[in-house]
Amino acid sequence: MVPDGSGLFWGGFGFQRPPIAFASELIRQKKRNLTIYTCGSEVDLEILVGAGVVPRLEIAFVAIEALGLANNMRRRVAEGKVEIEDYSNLAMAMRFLGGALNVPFMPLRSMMGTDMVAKSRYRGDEKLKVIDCPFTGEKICLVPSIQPDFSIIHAQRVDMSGNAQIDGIVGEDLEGSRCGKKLIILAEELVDEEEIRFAPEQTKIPAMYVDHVVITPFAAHPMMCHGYYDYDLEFLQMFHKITRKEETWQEYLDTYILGVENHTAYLDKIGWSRLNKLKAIKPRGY
Amino acid sequence: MVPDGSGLFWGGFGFQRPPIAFASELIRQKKRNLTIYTCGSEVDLEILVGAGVVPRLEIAFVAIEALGLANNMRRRVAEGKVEIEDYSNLAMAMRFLGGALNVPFMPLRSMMGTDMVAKSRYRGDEKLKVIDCPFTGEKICLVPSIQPDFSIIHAQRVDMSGNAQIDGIVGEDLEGSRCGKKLIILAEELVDEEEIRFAPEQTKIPAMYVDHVVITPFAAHPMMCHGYYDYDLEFLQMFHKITRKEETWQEYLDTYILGVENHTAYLDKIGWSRLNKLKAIKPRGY
Amino acid sequence: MVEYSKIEFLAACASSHVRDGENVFGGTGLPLLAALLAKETHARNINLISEAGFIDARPREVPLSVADTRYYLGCSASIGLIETLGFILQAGHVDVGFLGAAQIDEYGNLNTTYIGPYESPKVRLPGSGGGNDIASSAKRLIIIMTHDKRKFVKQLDHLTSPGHLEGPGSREKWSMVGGGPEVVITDMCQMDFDPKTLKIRLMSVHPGYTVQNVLDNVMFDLIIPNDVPTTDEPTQEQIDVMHRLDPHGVYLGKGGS
Amino acid sequence: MVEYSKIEFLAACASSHVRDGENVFGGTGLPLLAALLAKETHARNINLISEAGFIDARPREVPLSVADTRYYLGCSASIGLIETLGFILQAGHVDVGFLGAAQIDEYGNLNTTYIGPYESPKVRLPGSGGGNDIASSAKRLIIIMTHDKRKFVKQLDHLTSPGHLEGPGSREKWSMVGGGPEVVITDMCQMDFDPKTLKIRLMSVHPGYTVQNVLDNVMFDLIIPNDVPTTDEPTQEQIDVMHRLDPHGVYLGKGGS
Repeated sequence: MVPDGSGLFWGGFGFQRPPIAFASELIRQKKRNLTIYTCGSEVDLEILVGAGVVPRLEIAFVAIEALGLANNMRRRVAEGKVEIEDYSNLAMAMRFLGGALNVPFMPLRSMMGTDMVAKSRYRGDEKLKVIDCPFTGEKICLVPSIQPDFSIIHAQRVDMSGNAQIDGIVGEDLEGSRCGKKLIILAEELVDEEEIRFAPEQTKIPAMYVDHVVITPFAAHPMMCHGYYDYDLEFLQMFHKITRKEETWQEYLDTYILGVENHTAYLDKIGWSRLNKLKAIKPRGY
Repeated sequence: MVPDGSGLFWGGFGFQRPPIAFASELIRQKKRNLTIYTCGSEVDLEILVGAGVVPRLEIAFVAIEALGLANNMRRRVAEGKVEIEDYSNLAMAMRFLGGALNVPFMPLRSMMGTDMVAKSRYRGDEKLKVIDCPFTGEKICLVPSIQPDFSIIHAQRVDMSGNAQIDGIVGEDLEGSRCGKKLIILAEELVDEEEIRFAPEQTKIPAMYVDHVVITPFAAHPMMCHGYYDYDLEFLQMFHKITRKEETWQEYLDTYILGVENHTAYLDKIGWSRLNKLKAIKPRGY
Repeated sequence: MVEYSKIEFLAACASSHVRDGENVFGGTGLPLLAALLAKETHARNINLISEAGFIDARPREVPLSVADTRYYLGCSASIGLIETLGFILQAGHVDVGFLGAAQIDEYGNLNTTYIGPYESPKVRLPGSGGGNDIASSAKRLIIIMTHDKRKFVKQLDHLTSPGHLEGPGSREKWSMVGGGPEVVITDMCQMDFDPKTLKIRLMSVHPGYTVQNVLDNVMFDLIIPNDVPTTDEPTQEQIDVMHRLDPHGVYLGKGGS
Repeated sequence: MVEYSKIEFLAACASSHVRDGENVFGGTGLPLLAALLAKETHARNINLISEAGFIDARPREVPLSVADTRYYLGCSASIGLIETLGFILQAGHVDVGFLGAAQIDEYGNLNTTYIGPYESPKVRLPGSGGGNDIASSAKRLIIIMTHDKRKFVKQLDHLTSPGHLEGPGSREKWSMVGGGPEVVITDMCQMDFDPKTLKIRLMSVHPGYTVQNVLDNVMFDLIIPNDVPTTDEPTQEQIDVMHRLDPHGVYLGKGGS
């Protein structure tokens, strides 16, 4: 569905709702030359760049937050195999907002005075522009809007027509879901249309934007999905450790991604007793 | 609290959650020279301009929608006592968004090619600017952000610290509540903090933005408040009819606004049996 | 024979231009009645959007306001104005928008703001509201008006919402997202636009009216094709649905037919 | 005597700079621990904000991510990034932001992106995340770092987040919303900024360290005032609270103290 060379808005934020199952599937399908646009992602970017699927990214952040640096990314950048065009989180969020609004740029007050303005990896003059405000005369930074080929979003639930509800924080997924030319939703569960229409305010993504829906339980494992499951800290620590070396990362890649047929097989390999222990307790949501 | 000459973002949209009780109070306090910023308002603007409180407005719309033209506004404009700087709904919403984001302008694709660009009532060059996009070269319209002295918002419920929840549509109130230098909330009811924190996603306005809260049941009468009460169609039709002539409008002003001490006295005058009949039926919300 | 009022004819005629499955901007008044009528008859799967924030709305009674809670019940999403006018409309997702106007010129440009000179207006009208945004960005625009010589003018008192502006190339000059007006429906006739000049052209005349009636009520040179058919009449089903949607006759006028 | 690790000292020291009632940007890691510690001790009414969208958060356990659901429980609002970084931070509502960095220069400018030349970086670090936004727009910035000569450099490999840039007038030139860095806290000392030159100045030295220790671990000319006091030690309450907040020692390191 996603041709080589496509640009993708990548949903989720930090440990919350990253579409990791989708990243693994892109790897299994041997996609190449994808460009990723997101504020920040973690395990998903690690496996995508580790597997050679993504040579270019326009992002603000990559690491496993509290656990430490993104080792695969660090290696691939040092090898010259991955290029990152650096923005701040607000800059990326504004680029998605501009894309969703279908205007060519958005103004912001960050980034000025730093190397994020002075240096560009590959966009050159099209990375951003610092202008004198035509109303106030002050300096203001314009960042170009993004309308990528696809937006990939992980939501808690959808109905048959594609209305998707997200609980908990949304990060930049509202804007991100609307900026792509096509929108693919990974949802933890399919619910009745009545349930959606009973709480229309939770429908963060109306069906009219949605092109494809994939029902994918535990799509974020080893990360979390608010109200559905917690992160798998032990697995995450193991993952972070094995990515320190190319050999152990390649073993992981062969075992947990290429070595399984699909996401269901991955979950079977992780083991359902382990997964069930991660299930969220109400009302705390993790 | 609101000094003469202030600028006010005016919340609510159409028949939904207009802060009419606040408008009446401004009239009773004989405020003068206020400027109103809003997408569109109806009964509230009619009484404000009718009573001579508001000589300037930057708005997109004024009428009683299905019922017809805004008669008081029509008269005051013809008399030269009220000036309106015209924008479109999206333009006004973007101006509030820009104010909330604290950037000096926002880009949009509407208004170009029309008299809304060619003509200005009093802002002149500062009404908007049509520029060549520095990224794409296409024409784009920049509208100046607004950060008025006050934002006036009508919400369903607040807690003691000021967290305000709005049910149903929000119109441009999210952006509008954040763009003002001070924020005043009119709420239908005060609820326990626990209730707010149990459903944090409904907290459309966190307490950190809120300066003053007034608990004001039926603050929107004769308009509606989602989940609380319907509009009072009979009263509304009467109101629309009496505004056709200056004499009958002045009678209304004396009777229902100046002739009552405060909002509670207004509600007493309307009559509680009448008000109770307007109360919303669950789950339909009106 | 079906009995109907002028207003009912107008609403039924307008509703026939909505196609099933489309994203439709509803508004209030006659346009909303037309959209709801379409949804209840030949276009059940339209996605009815209210600019105030309701998406895929299914109101059981006709709302009096774009923000009326009647729009909420059964809608699939309830968001805000930036969503509907920005993310949806400006991004090019709206197939059909409806607009009315106090004045229209031969290119379908609309005035909903002032009658009289801008400097000292005689009548303040509602203003743009979302009208300019809809006219700028909806793929197709359906204009509904009551027919009156003073409304079909050579020169607008104020250009609020763009039709085809000054003709071919005008909308492109401003990189407009939408395609501009497609049809103008009045209680007398239907009009479309000549593809070459983008000027208004007579399309069909309603039963009981002649081409001459129309010409007598237009202050510019209306293009008249050789063949001007008679507009189809509403069906009894359409009339019944309208009466059910507007039981108090707010839009249809007291007395209904 | 209170026993504590270097990390615990650092967190306790950082938390003392948070004042009650402030709007605080939390993040994760040590800064978050410091903010949570403040909230549990002397600054109970701070409004803890996570850039991912949580407002007035009251996590019972320390979140591992700015988007961790642990931030949700008991928060008063859960919105999105445009809200926190745009409406709140960029609009000037954040009193204190915390940042760490791999490199800092004498004006408090920070590098969190690359070690080595931009054209062929040796180490890719996390990047800005919200760091640049926080450094640009928070009223005060508290910088937390472990002390190491290679981190306190004359010339950054990459300027990710603005400190005082090139000194007086620099932030004004870019109309920056926030006031820039106020204090830099390491496991060795506290530093503030000379109001005239906006260059880093030694403020206090932690117990067990000397001024010379600090000078040996800084690659630029650090301003040394005549009087350099010793930093206050953490209290037992602070240590206990930290252990309760991070029972698994994710931030404090295995073993706690």
